[in-house]
Formats: sequence, C-alpha cells, structure tokens
Amino acid sequence: MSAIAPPREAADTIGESFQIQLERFEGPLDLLLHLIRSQDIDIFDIPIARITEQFVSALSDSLEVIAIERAGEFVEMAATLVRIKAQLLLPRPEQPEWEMDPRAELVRRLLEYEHFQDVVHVLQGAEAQRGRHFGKGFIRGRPPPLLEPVRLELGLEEFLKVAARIPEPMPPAAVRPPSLTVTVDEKVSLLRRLLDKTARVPFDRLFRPWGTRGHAVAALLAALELARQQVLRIEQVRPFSSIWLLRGRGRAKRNGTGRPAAKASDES
Amino acid sequence: MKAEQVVEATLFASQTSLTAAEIARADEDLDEDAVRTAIQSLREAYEEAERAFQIYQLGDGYQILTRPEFAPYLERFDSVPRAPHLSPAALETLAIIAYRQPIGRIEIEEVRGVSATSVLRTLVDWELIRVVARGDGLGRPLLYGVTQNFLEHFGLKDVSDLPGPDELPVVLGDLQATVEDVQEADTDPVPAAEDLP
Amino acid sequence: MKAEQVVEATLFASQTSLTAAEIARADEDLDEDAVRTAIQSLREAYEEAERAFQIYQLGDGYQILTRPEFAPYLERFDSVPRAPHLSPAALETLAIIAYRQPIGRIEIEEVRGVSATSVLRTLVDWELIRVVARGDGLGRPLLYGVTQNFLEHFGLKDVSDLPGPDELPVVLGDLQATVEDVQEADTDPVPAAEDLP
Repeated sequence: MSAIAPPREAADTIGESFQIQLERFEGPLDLLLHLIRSQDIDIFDIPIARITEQFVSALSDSLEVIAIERAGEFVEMAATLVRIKAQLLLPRPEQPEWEMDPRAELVRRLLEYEHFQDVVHVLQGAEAQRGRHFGKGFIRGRPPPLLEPVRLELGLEEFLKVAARIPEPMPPAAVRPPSLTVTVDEKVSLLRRLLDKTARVPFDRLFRPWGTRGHAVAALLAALELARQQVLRIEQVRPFSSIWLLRGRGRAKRNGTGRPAAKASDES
Repeated sequence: MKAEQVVEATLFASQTSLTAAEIARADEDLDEDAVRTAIQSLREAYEEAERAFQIYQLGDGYQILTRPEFAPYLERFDSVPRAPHLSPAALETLAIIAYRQPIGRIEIEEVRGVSATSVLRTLVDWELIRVVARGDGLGRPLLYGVTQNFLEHFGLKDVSDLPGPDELPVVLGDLQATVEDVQEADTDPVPAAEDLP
Repeated sequence: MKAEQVVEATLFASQTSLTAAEIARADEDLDEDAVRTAIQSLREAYEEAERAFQIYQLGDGYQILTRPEFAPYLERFDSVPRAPHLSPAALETLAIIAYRQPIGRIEIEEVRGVSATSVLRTLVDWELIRVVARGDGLGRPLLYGVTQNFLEHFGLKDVSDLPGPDELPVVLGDLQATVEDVQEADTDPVPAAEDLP
C-alpha cells in the first residue's frame, strides 16, 4: 500500500442496495464504522445480523478486485461478525451485563479506532497548516545551473590585488592613428642623423614609435641600404635578440643612396 | 554585537531548524537561555513590525518561516519539491504511534485491523518514526516512537501538542460532522502551527 | 496584505536573487515600481530596527542576506559549506576577463604567457565567466565576460562598480586599512556588499 495518496474522499452513498468499494477503506474496522455511522446506528447496540449481512455483501462484491492480503483481513472480520451473531442467538444468561455482551470487544475496538480517526483529522489539519509555512530556499528563483553553484572563498580585496598586477593592455587596434606612408629615403635620413649623434642605434628605434608595418619595412630597407654602403653594420648577438645598427667606415658620404647594390647585406 | 542580532543572523542563514544549543555555538557569549530569551524578543519584534515571517518552534528546533497567509503568493513561484501529504494509512499509523509510543507492530495492527509491515517500513525510511526500544515479549519486538522529523512535518513543538483524548471531537459524534471537518481542514486547517510560540 | 509584506515574504523564501519583475509576479497588484518602493521601505525598516539582515542589490536582482559583520559567527557552523579557493591562475584569468571583457583565449594567454584552456573551462563550469560574443578574427574566437554570479559573489551591481585600473592601488590601500580594523579579510566573504544602496 502506497504511503502517498490523495486525501480520502467521503464515503460512497449507502442505500438499501449499496455498492461499496472496499479498496476505499483502510481496513475492516474502517468499513464497519462506516456502516454503523452512516446508518445512524447506536454503536452500543449494533444490530449484528443486519451489519453482518451488509459487511459480507460488500466483501463478496469486491473480493475479486482486492489483494489477497487485504481480503484476508476483511474475511477475518466477517468471521468475527458471524461468530458474534451466533453467540447472540444463544439463550442469554441471567445477567445481561455489558461485559457479557458478545459485541463488547468489537465495540471497544471500533471506539478506539474511531478515536484514532479523530487524531488523523487533527494531523491532517496540522499537516495542511504546516504546508503553508515556507522556509528559506522555497522559491527556486533563477533557473538552477547545471552544476551546483560554487561558493568561493574569495574576497574583493584579494581579487583586486590580482587585478592590479595585470600589465597594462596594448592600445587596442581600433584607436591607433591611421598609419602614415613613409619612404625608405626618409628612414635613411633619420638613420644618418641618429648615427651622427650616437655610435649605436637600436633597430626598433626606427619604427617602434610609429608602430606600423610600413615604418618597419622602410626602416629595414634603409638599414640594408646603408649597410651596403658600409655606413653602418648590422649586429645581433643571437637569433631573435635585439638588432643593433653600428656606425660603419663609410660614414663620410652624406647624401648617397645612388650606388648600385653589390649584395643585399654584409651580415645578419 | 547584540545577542539578538547574532541569533537572528544564525536563524536567518539556516535552511533547517536549529536547537538552542546549536544556535549558541555562534558566539562564546551565548548560552541556551540567552538564545531562548533572544528568540522571544525577536518574535515580539517581528509580530509588532508585521514581518512576513516569524520564528517557529518545531520539535526542539527553531526556524524562521513565512507566515501562512503568504502561502498563496509564494505558491505562484517555481519551488523546490514540497513534502507530500501522507496517506490515510500512514496518518493512522502515525496517530497510533504518537499516542501510544513506544509501541510494537502487533499492537498497531490490533488497533488498525490491518497489517502494518509495509507502512512501518515507509515511515522509518522517511524518518517520521524510529525504533526507540525493544519489547520484553516473544522475539523482543521492535518498539517505535515518532521523531523530530515527525514534529517538523506537522509543525508541532511536542507530541503533547496533540489534543488529549478528552479534547478530541466527541468520539460518539456523528460521522458527517467529522467528514465536514476534514473537508474544511483543507481550506481552513486547525491553527496548530500558527500558535507555535 | 501590504505590498511590502508580499515582497518581504518572496525575497525571504527565495534561494537566489530576484529581479523586481520576478518579485512582481507574486501578486497582480504589484508592478516593478511598487516592488522597488517596497524594497526601499523594507531596507529603511531593517536599518532602523538593526536587523541582522538587509536587502542587497546584486546585478539586476535583489536578495535578503545577513549583514557581512555576522559572517564570523555564521562560519562557526559546519553546515555552512567551506568554499573552494580559486587557484592563482584562475584568479588572474578572472581579473583579466573582468577588466578586459569581452576577451578571447588568445589575448588572455598573451597577457598571462601560459595556456588558458583548462582554467577557462573551470571558470565557465563555476559560472564565473561565460561566452558573451564571438570575435571577428580567424575562426571567430569565443569571447568571454564575467557572469551575474561573479557580480553577486562580490556584491557588485555591475562590472563598472569595479575600481578602474588607476584607482586600484588607492582602493586596495583603503581596503587594507579597513581589513586591519576588522581583523580578517578572509572570513568576510562580501566586504563590499555593505556599501550597496
């Protein structure tokens, strides 16, 4: 028998030719009490013959549809009723005291059962009332995540400390000024001016401030050209390290880019 | 930090009921009596300020719950699964155990007139009852009693909250009246939980 | 039934933060403005009565939470699950995303100099970040941003509530001072929430 069930409905109508669905009753006492109360019978003076007949009739109507185990409980009660009925037919002893009444034990059980039915109603009321109180977490709120939400032991301060260590971002490409076209000659002049002032020029000094591919290409071509003219030497300590441009022997000539190239570069 | 505030924060943060002893663990300065005093004064403050929630005693625990009159509003939301209503068989068995505990299976079956084996197993599984002792009789039968969970399910402070035999509707009362009571109970149940101090 | 009480019952019963629109579903008579008005007046009532809880705005939602100063008491309970620490790698990645969102994996790896694949997966699983867009570049890379959950964790309404990179040293200095007053920063999971309106 399932422990979860909708609240029991009120009992069926009972008439002269009643039909009782046995499975609606918790057990034989429930059915018996129903027969007595629904017919306004005095429980202390149960007409056993009539009640027995009704009980057995209800039982035989439903015997095929109820489980064997439950049927046994009803059959046992039917046997008790029949026995009481027989006892009542026997000649009464002298003293008709209540204790001697063969119905007494059955009435005691019925009253006890009825008492607990009242408790059941109290419990149902309490259960319904309790069901109207809600604790924290009753409303689900936002759709639950696939995984259990992770609670972090992480303060804002700890988070901000980490954030403060993140290097500044490169300026995003979108806000870079449009690149200017630059000629190799302009880079040659720049390079010559720089080499007049200092013996060593870092190669990226020629294009990094502008940050565009055009400047880098022009600077590279200018450096190669001046290296060809031996105005400078290109040096790099190891692959991918910084490239340096060193003042060369042919620095005297100021304005020449004229001579044809003998080779692409001396070194590198 | 006032004791009341610490007790309030603790009750507020918990999704289950907490005993006075459990609440007192929040602070060395608290003991069970101080917790109970704080709860009483919080209850009065909530009552006076017409808060939508109140502190209720369930068994030996305390829990903040919404007041029943807000149930219709809250039921509009998607909610966590609620405790199911118990079947008549389960309620009957619980009623008998609550009034007669400790009590064994045989005695329960005598009162109900039907087998109690499977319903007892279910009630133990749901922690509404538990084995509290063993009887002296043949085979030392298991004796059952109701649990804290039982009190929480029905919103009771104690089994003694249940009406005594004399307070129950007259035993010889007319069945129809009782049936009406049950029907009414669904819409306007007995004010048991609301009366919880 | 006062609007305030319905809003209070709803906020109390909810597991998560709720938007004004969600709260308004409790009652036909409520609309978002009425909800916000009710929240404001509840906030004032809690403040005045020195309740141990308050209504906080987290992202676009509202939630009743215990005030942060009670965290040390609440952490004495085992029932409060201890949260996992984020690894330094996860934390750093989270910071990069918070300050640079929307940002793709490649850019994150450029800043951190190591692969971010697994740490991104963890952060997505924990709902601290999510895919917010796809980039224009080769293969239309996934771009990440922080989630509502991230904001709620830090008691922030919006990412713009985070101090700007230039303010960071100042803010951290202030926090450090506050933290020394309160003793321990680590025990206080939401130090910023108290400042929320």
